[in-house]
Amino acid sequence: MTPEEIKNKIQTALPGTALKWVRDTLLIENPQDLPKVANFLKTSEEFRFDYLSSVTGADYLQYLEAVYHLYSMEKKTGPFVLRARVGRDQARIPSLVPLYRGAEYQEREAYDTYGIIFENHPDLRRIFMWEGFEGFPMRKDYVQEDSEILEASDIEWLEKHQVQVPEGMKKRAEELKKQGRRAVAERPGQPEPQ
Amino acid sequence: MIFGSGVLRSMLITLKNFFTSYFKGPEEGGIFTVEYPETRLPEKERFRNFPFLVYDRNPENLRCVACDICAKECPPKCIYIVREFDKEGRPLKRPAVFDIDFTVCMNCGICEEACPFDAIYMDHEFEIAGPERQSRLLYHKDDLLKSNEYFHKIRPTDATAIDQQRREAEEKKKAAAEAAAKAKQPD
Amino acid sequence: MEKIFSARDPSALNTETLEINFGPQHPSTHGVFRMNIVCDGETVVSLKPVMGYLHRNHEQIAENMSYAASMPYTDRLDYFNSMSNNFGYSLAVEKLANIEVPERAQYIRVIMAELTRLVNHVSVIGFLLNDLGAFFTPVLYAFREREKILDIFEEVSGARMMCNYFRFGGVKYEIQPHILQRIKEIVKKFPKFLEEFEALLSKNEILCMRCQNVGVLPKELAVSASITGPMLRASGVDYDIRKVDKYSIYGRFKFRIPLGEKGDVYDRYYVRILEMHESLKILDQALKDIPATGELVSKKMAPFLKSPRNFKPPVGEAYGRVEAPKGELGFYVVSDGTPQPWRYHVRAPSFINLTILEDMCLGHKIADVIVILGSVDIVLGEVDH
Amino acid sequence: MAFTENLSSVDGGLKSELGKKGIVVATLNELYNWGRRSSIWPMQFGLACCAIEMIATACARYDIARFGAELFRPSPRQSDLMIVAGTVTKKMAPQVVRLYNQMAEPKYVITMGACSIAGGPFIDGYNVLRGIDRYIPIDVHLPGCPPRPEALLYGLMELQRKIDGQTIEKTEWYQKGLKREYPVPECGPHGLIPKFNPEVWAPREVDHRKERYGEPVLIGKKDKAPNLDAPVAARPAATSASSASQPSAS
Repeated sequence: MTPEEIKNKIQTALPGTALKWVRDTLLIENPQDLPKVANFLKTSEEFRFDYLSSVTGADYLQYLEAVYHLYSMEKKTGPFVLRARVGRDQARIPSLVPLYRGAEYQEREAYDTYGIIFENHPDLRRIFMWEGFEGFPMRKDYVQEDSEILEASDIEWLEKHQVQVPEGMKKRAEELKKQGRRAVAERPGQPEPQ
Repeated sequence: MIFGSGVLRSMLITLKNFFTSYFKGPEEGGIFTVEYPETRLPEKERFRNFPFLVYDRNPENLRCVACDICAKECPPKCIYIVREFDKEGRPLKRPAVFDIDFTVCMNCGICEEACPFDAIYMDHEFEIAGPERQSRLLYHKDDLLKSNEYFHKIRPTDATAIDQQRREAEEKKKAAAEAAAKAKQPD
Repeated sequence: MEKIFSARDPSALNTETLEINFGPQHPSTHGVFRMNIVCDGETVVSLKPVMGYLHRNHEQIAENMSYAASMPYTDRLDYFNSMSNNFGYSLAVEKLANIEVPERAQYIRVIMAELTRLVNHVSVIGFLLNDLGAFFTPVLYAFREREKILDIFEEVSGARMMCNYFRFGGVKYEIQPHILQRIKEIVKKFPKFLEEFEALLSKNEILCMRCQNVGVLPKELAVSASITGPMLRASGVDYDIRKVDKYSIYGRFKFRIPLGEKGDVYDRYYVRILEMHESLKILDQALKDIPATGELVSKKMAPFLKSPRNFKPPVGEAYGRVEAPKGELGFYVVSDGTPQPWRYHVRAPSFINLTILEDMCLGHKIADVIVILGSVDIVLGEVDH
Repeated sequence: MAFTENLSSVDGGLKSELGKKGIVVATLNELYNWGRRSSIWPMQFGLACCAIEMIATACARYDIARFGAELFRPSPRQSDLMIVAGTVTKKMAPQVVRLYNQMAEPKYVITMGACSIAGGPFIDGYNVLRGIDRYIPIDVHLPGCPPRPEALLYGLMELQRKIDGQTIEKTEWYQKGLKREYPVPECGPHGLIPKFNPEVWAPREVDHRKERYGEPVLIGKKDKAPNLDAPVAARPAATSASSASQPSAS
């Protein structure tokens, strides 16, 4: 079956869905259509994509993307790749957990690392990082902390626990606090030697 | 079958193993323990642990030319090289500083693969441990230097092949130089 | 006195569920895995896995280094089977850059991957039996065999566990005839060990009672929850990527796929034993057919062995998957034409196999949770990647 | 064993002479250290890859029982030695420190593998702690990724050597007021709070890695996304045109 035929089939079954081929994959232009399309692919006699192999997020700077790899265990065909794109600020994609249980942890992972919110997910919490962690570390604009410079909150905590803190470290933390900055990891100022 | 015969059977097998392990060699599934500090397993030639630097003849004559390729290819970035400069500030083909942080090194062997000058190889030495981390486990150039003979000792096949290659390359170079000199002479 | 009387009347008894925090430091969780279990008496009412205690940011690190430099990191994903992890990753990149693999390298890859399967299954069964109360004896037997195979790995690749042996378009080192001979010997002797290992506990009444009808995973749920590997096949679904995709040269070998009937812990245990027999068959055929000489790395990729940073696949994406011992191991790689991948994602089998842990454990006693977890066969490096 | 250092005032010759006659002369210190060094019970506590090598060390081939250290205790209360075998992540670090606090005196720590010493290959990860020695004192560092089982035995011998050097009068755990417990860090919004315990650890004065590559190498992330939507021009060339030229030495 050529891609065009598959696309036509989906569009005749589900009128009103905007689809587009990206390489060999099917981009669903309105993410809200995703469960509809997936449901069609899963239940239709022709495709029977009953096995959701992988769900993953990706950051393309202008937008975030969720990529789904579908296979058919019954017909032993695949992969059929779906993708949905959302803006960075309102990253909301309907969850596929009601259709595929296997999406549960993978969607949580995509939420944890990319901040894509999956609507109707039964239990959307961070999976790898702890609750209270700020930021989404796999996004390309995430900045890591500098782990060797103590900050004001560290000093405060250490003093609460009666730990002696050297004066130099205290001074540095105060300076940072005055400037209103965090101690973040930066590349060195000068270029790499040689 | 009587209930409990399976349990008995398991116990018989363990008992059999218990006794046979005394009388059989390691190949038949018998005595297997290597009493480490006294006896050792035969060293595998390709075994890789931490990198070392090879020198020919004397430590002054090391193969490394401070090209920085291994440092750039190193996946966890544990190699730091600073090139040596002579008094006039011209760069020399040797490192002034060559540090490898053994607390970061992951023993992958990519430095060995990437080095175009056959200068860095993976060592067999694994008895490295100590209470001090910051001074003891940051290896400097002097700690890393080992002779070509040592390399021959631990990895004879590789070392011989590499020596052969180097000799051929040198001869080629010589021949090319001679040819160039000859080509110049008629002028 | 009043208290005792009321306690004897169960209806008057004020009962509460008990919440148990299980892990992350616990000898039976196979690493730093944690579960929040709610119990009614000893029966599990709810179970929530908590992971991330070994989240080592493999994806983030891989997105910031060259393609070849991620290879040693894949070893550390599922640290029992570094060879099959390498296999999956190299398949993905080969697909991305359209690289052919020479014949001899293909055979070596299959041999290594199947040896890894033996290592994994034998140690997993050892740990499972350990969890069941057969304290350490099966592990000792399993590790005895494992050490023999690890010796081969060490001789071939240079490291016992973190082999870093595969390269894009081939493998790193030549495999000498005497090593092939030793692999042949191991393959010849392995069935005898397997027989003994199987006889050790397979028919043991205590084992049967604790494993049969425990943690049943129905077929439909297994498919919908994306379960793969021996777990899926124990539930009776005939799906093995070696047969379906016929990746590498698996299409040439004759082997069968063992299937379970019920999908309980015993089936999962037994499917693994049967799979080892099939692996031995593949090894037998591969060792017979392997060409005596041939190039190890395809010509196209040979220059990049020396300078991995110059390897720049064209813009595009690829998803490569292999049948790792734990299930489907997939690598999703997006290239932007630079030496570093733009996106690198691991589809870790044991991470996704944990999805239905709660469903399998509900209604069982708390001691069965450990057995069920053992039969899922998780490795935390892969779960948390 | 050969490496046992003789610390008593009785000279070695006389001692071996007496030993032949069946008289064992030992100072209290020797007896005390001998007892402790031959029964180091490690905690059954694996974090990652190195834990498998730890298990392999306990198994038949390497047999850690020859050193009296085969009794892996699942509880920190009953163990003398914590082998930190594997990557310590920021999420796990508080638990590791808590386990250390729960251990009874005398207690020792071996960091096994590069990850637990300094973060190892995963040093740049956002969730990876750069060495457990930021929060607790370490007795033996054992590099390798992972160290061979023999290397773990070597590390254990190193620890035994350390124990042999201790004397009963000066041991810390008989001193009054000793409390070798360290505050347990908390998980904050960007990482652990505090980032390290200045009483135990201080940053390196000269950190080449940081100078050279910046804090994590990862920060210089790309600013141009690939455009997958663009049509593919026929079959793309497999690799870029730039061939692997032999780098020059200059």
